[in-house]
Amino acid sequence: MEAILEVEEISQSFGGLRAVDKASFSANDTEITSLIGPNGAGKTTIFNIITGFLPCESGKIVFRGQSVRELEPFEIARRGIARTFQDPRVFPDMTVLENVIVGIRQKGERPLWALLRGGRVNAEWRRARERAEAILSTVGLIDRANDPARDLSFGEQRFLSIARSLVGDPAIIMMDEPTVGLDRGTSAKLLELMTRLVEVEHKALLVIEHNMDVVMSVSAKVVLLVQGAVVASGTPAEIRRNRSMVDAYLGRKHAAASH
Amino acid sequence: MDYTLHLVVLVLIYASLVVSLDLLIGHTGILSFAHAAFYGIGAYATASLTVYGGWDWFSAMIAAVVITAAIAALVGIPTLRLGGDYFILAMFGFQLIVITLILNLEPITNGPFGIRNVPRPSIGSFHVQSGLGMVLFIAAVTGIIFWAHWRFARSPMKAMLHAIRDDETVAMSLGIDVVRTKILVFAIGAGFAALSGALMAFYFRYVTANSFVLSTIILLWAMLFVGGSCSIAGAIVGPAILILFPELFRFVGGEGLDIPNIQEALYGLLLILVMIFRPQGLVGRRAA
Amino acid sequence: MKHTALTAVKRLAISAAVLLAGAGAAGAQEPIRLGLAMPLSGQNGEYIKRYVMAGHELAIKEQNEKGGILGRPIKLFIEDSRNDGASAVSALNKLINVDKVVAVFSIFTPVVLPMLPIAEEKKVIVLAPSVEHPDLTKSRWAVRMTPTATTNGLLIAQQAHKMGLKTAATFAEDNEAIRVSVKAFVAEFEKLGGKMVGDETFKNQDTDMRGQLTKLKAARPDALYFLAPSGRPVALALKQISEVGFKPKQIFTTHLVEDREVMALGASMAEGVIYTAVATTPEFNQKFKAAYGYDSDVNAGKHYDSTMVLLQAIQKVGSEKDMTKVRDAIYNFGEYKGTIGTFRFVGSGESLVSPILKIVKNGKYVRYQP
Amino acid sequence: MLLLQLFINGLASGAIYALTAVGFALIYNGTRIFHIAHGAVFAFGGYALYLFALPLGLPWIVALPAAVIATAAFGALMDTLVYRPLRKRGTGPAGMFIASIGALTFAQAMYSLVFGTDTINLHQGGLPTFDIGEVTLTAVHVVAAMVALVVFPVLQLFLTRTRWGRAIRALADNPRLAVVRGIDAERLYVVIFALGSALAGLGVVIIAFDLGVRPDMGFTVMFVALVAVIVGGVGYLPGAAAGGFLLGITQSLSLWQLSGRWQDVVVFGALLAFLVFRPQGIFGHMLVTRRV
Repeated sequence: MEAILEVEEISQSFGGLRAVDKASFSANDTEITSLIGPNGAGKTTIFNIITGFLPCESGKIVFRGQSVRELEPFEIARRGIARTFQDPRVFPDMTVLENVIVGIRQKGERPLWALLRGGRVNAEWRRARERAEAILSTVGLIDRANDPARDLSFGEQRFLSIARSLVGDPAIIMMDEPTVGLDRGTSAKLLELMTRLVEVEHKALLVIEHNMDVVMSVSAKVVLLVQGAVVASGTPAEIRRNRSMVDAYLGRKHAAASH
Repeated sequence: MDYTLHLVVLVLIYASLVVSLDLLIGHTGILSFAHAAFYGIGAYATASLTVYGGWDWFSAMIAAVVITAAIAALVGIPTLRLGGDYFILAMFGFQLIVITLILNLEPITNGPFGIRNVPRPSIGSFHVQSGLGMVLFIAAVTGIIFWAHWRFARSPMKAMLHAIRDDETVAMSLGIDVVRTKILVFAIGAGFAALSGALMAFYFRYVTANSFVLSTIILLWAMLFVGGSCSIAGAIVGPAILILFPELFRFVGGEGLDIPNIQEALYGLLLILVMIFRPQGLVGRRAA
Repeated sequence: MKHTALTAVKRLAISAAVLLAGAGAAGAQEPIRLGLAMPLSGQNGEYIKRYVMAGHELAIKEQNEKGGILGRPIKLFIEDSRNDGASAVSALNKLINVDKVVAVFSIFTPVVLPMLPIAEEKKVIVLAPSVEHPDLTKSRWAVRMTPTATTNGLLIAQQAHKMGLKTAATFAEDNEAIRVSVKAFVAEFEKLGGKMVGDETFKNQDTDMRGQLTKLKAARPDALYFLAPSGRPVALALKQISEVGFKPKQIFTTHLVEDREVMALGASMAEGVIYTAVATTPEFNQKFKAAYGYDSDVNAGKHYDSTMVLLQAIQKVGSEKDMTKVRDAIYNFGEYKGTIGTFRFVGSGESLVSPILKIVKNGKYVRYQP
Repeated sequence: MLLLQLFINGLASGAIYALTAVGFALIYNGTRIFHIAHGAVFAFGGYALYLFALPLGLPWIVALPAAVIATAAFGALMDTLVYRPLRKRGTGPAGMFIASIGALTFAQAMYSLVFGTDTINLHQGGLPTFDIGEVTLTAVHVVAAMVALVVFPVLQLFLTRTRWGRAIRALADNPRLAVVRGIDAERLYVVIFALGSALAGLGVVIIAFDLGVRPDMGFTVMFVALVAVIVGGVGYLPGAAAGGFLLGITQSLSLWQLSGRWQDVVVFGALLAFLVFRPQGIFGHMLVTRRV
C-alpha cells in the first residue's frame, strides 16, 4: 500500500495568521483518507494548495513520486488529481451529460479543429459521449442525462459534481465535505459510491468530512488538523484511542455548531 | 434602392461585429470594452496598407486580421488574468490609448484627417462597386464570420467556453487551460472584429478615428443584448433593430418637433423596455 | 432659454415656409429639390440649426418669395447626419433615393468625406462651404467657399510679427482643420524670425484646460494663438486663461469668439482678443437679424452664399436635369460677390475669400485697425 | 514650480473626481450595477440647481442643498423605475448595464428637449482665484477640496456607526449574504442610490459653477468616476476616493513633460502597467482569494 500523494511540511498564511502550519500527511492508493478538524483548521486551504489554486509558500507536494508544487491548477488536474468543492458548482445552463463531457479533454476544443472538422460528428466526440454516459450510470444519473443541470436536486448535483471529477480518470479524488447538506438516505448512497470508487475503480480518495460516523466507518486513515497543524494521524482505531484529544477539538466544534 | 442597400450593408457590418463580440462576451464571458478598438485597428490597417502601402485589398485585409489578432494576444496575455472589474478597466484604457495613437501616429494613420480613397475590392476582373455588388461582397465576408461562429457553437469548444464563462475555478479543476483558452478566443474575436473593420474601410472608402470611439462599443453591447447573447439570430436582430429604429424617424414629419432628440429619447426607452420585458433579448434564450 | 425659445419659433416659421414652398403659388411647378445633411443632434446641433441651416433656409425663402428660379419653387429636404460617417451616408442616400435631391449642403469633415464617393457615383453636388480638409476639393463633385485654415494661420502670424511679438505659443483642440492653421502659423511665424515657445492641445469635450494653460503660462509667450472648433471650448479657454492668470501680450483666435457661448459666459474675458473673420456685409446681417432676431455669423453667411451660387448656376444652365452642367457652371462661376466677401471660382470647387482681422473692443466685435 | 502648480491642479480636480467616484462606488459596490446613468443623475443635479437658483430665484443657501436633495431623490427614483423591475425579473449585470445606457440616453435627450443643448451658465466670467505663493487656485477647487474633507469622514462615520451604514457595507462585501441576513435589500437599494446620487449632487453643484450645465455634462465625469472606483479597488470606498485623487494627479502631472495630446496614453498606460503588476488595486485586499 504505497503512498500516492505525499504532503510534507506545507505552510500558508494570509496576512498575519497562519492558515496552514508545516502540515505533513500522505494518502495511500485505493484507500480513503479523511481530513478532520474544527472549522478554520485549514482543511479546505490545504485542498486549494494541493490543487494549485493557492501558492504553496513552503514544503513539498509529491504525487506519484513527482512534485506538483509549481504546476498550474489545470496541469495538476491533468496529472490525475481531481477535486470537488463544498458547493456542487455544476454548470446550470448545460445538460447533465454536457456537465460531464466538459471534463473530457478533446481535440475538437481547439478552434482550428472545431472550424475545419465540426466536432460533434467525429469519433472522438462519440467516445467522449459514451464515456460520460458510462460514468453517469456509475453515479446513477444516467436517466437525467439530458435534463438541464439546474433542474437537479441538491443531492443529485453533488453526485453530478463527483461524476464530473471522474472523467479525467484521476488516480486520486479530493472531496470537500461530500455528505454535507445531504439527507441520511442520500449520504448512505454517497458512501456506497465512495467505497465502490475505491474497491472497483481502485481510486484513492482524500476527503474532508465532519460527520464522525462517516469518517470512522469508511476511512482507512484519519488526519486530524488543528489550526493548520497536524496533531494526530492514523487508522480510525488509533484515532479512537486518542479519543480525549479528538473530543477536545471536535467536541468543542460540535458544541459550537449546536448553538 | 441604394438607401435600402446601404441600410442592409450597415446591418451586415454591425452584425459581423456583434457575432464576434458574442463569442467573447456571450460564450466565454470575456467582457471586452475594446472591441471598437480592434474594429478600428483592422479598418486602419486595411486603409493604411492599401492606400500608403499600395497592397492589394485581399492581402491588406488578411494582414489586418493577423496584426489585430496578434495585438489582441499581446494585450490579453497580461490582462486576461485580471479579475472581471479590472479587466474591464484595462480594456477601457486600451480603447482610449488606441484612439489617441490613431490620432497621433500621422505617418501611418494620417492623424485626425483620416485615410481617404481606400480602394474598392475587385475579384478577378470584376470590380466591386457600391450597390448590389458591394452588398453581396459584404454579405459573403459576414457570412464567413457567422459560419465560423456557428461551427464553434457546434463543437466541443462551446461547452469548454461556457464552463470558463460560468465558473473558471471549476473549469481549471477539470483540466481546462483557462488562461490560454481565453487568450486564444480573445485573439480570434479581435481578428474577426478586424475583418469587420476591413469591410467598413472598403465600403465607406474613408476611415476616421471617430468611428471607433467609446459610443461605438456601447452601441455594440446594446445590439448584442437587445438581440440576445449566445444566439446567431440575435446577432442579426439586434443590429437590425438598433440601426433601423433611428432610420424610421427620417420619415416622421412633424414640423416644429425636435425629431433627433425625440428619437434619442425613444431609443433610450427602447433599451430599458427590452431589458425589462425580454431580459434574454428579443430572440435570445440566455438572460443578460 | 427664453431667447432660444423665441428664436426657435422664428426659425421654425422659416423652415415651414421653405418646406411648404412646394405647395405655394409657384408650386404649380415641380419644385427644385435640394438636400441638407448635417449633425442636427449632439453638441453642435444647436449651433448648426441657429446659423448654418438658418443661412440656407433664409436664402431659399428669399428666392422663393421672388418666385423661385426658372419659375419653379425651391424645396429643401433636411436630414440629421449625426456626427458620424455611417449615418451621414444614410442621410445622403435617403435624400438622393427618396427625396430625389440634386445637390446636398453639409458641414464637418467626418460627415462630408464619407459622402463623396456616393455623390460622385450619383452625380450629386456636395456643397460644404466651411469644410477645411485639403482633400475636399480633390473630389470633382465638392464645393468649398471659405477662407482656408492656411490663410487664417498666415494672417495671424503676420499680424503677430507686425505687432513686434517675438515669441508665440499655440493652444488648439486636436482636429484636422485646426492642425492646418497651426502648421501654417508656426511656419510663417518662424519664417518671420519669431520663436515658438509652446504647443499644447486639448481633446474634444475636455473641460479643464488649466493644466495646459499653466504650462503655457510658464513658457511666457508674447502671443497666444488658440483655436477650437466650436464656441464652448473657446469660452472655457478664455475663462480659464483669465483664471490661471495667464497674460500674454496678445491673444489671437478665430471668429468663434463671437459665439453665443462666449457672450453667455461674459464677453469681458475676450476683451482685446484679435481674431480672423470675414467681412459680413451689413445688409446681410440686417436681413438675418430681421428674420431670426439675432446677429448672423461667418458660417451663416458662407452657407447663405453657397445656396445662392448653386441656385444661380442652375439658373444659368436652365435646368437641374444634368447636374454635370450645373457643376461646371459653378466651377467656372468666376467672381461671386457674396455676403462675406468676393469668392473666385477658377475651374474647381475651391473658392477662396480672404479673411480679415477683427478685435473685441468694449464687448463689441469690430474691424481691427492698427 | 510648474510641477507644484500641476500637482495642486491635480489635487483640486482629483477632489471633484473623488466626490463623484465615491458616489458611484457606493452604488457599484452595493449593487454591482454599471450605473452609467449616474451621469444623467449628475446632470439632473445641475439643472435642478439652475431651476432653483435662477427661474425660481431661491437664495443660493437654499438652492444648493435643495439641488443636492433633488439629485438624491432622482437617483432613488431611477432605481425604482429602472433597476427594481429588472431585479424582480432576475436580470444579470449585463442587462442592467444596457438598461442603464438606455436611461442615460433617455435622460440626456430629455434635458436637450426641455433646456436646449446650449450651456447654461450659473456664473459669469472667470472664477475668483486665490494665490498661495506662486500657486494659483480657483474658488471652485478650494471648495471641492473642503467639501471632500468634510464629506468623507462623515460618510465613513455613517457607514461604520449606523445600522443602515453597516447594512450597506455588508451588502458591498457580499450582496447575497446581506439578503440572507434578512436585511430588506429593496429598501437598502433605495437608500444606497439616494446616498450615492446625493454625492453626485455635491459634485455637480460645485462643477456647475465652473463649467455651467449641459445635457451631456455627466458622461465624461461618469467614466472618470468608473475608472477611479476600479483603480481604488472595488468594494472599498476609501479606495474610490483615493482613486479619484490619484487619477486627477496623474492626469495633471502627465502634462509636465509631454503635450496634452498624450494625456490618455500616459494616464491609462500607467494604469495598465499598474494593473498588470499589482492586479489587486491600490488597497486591493480583495482580489487575491477570488479565484477559488
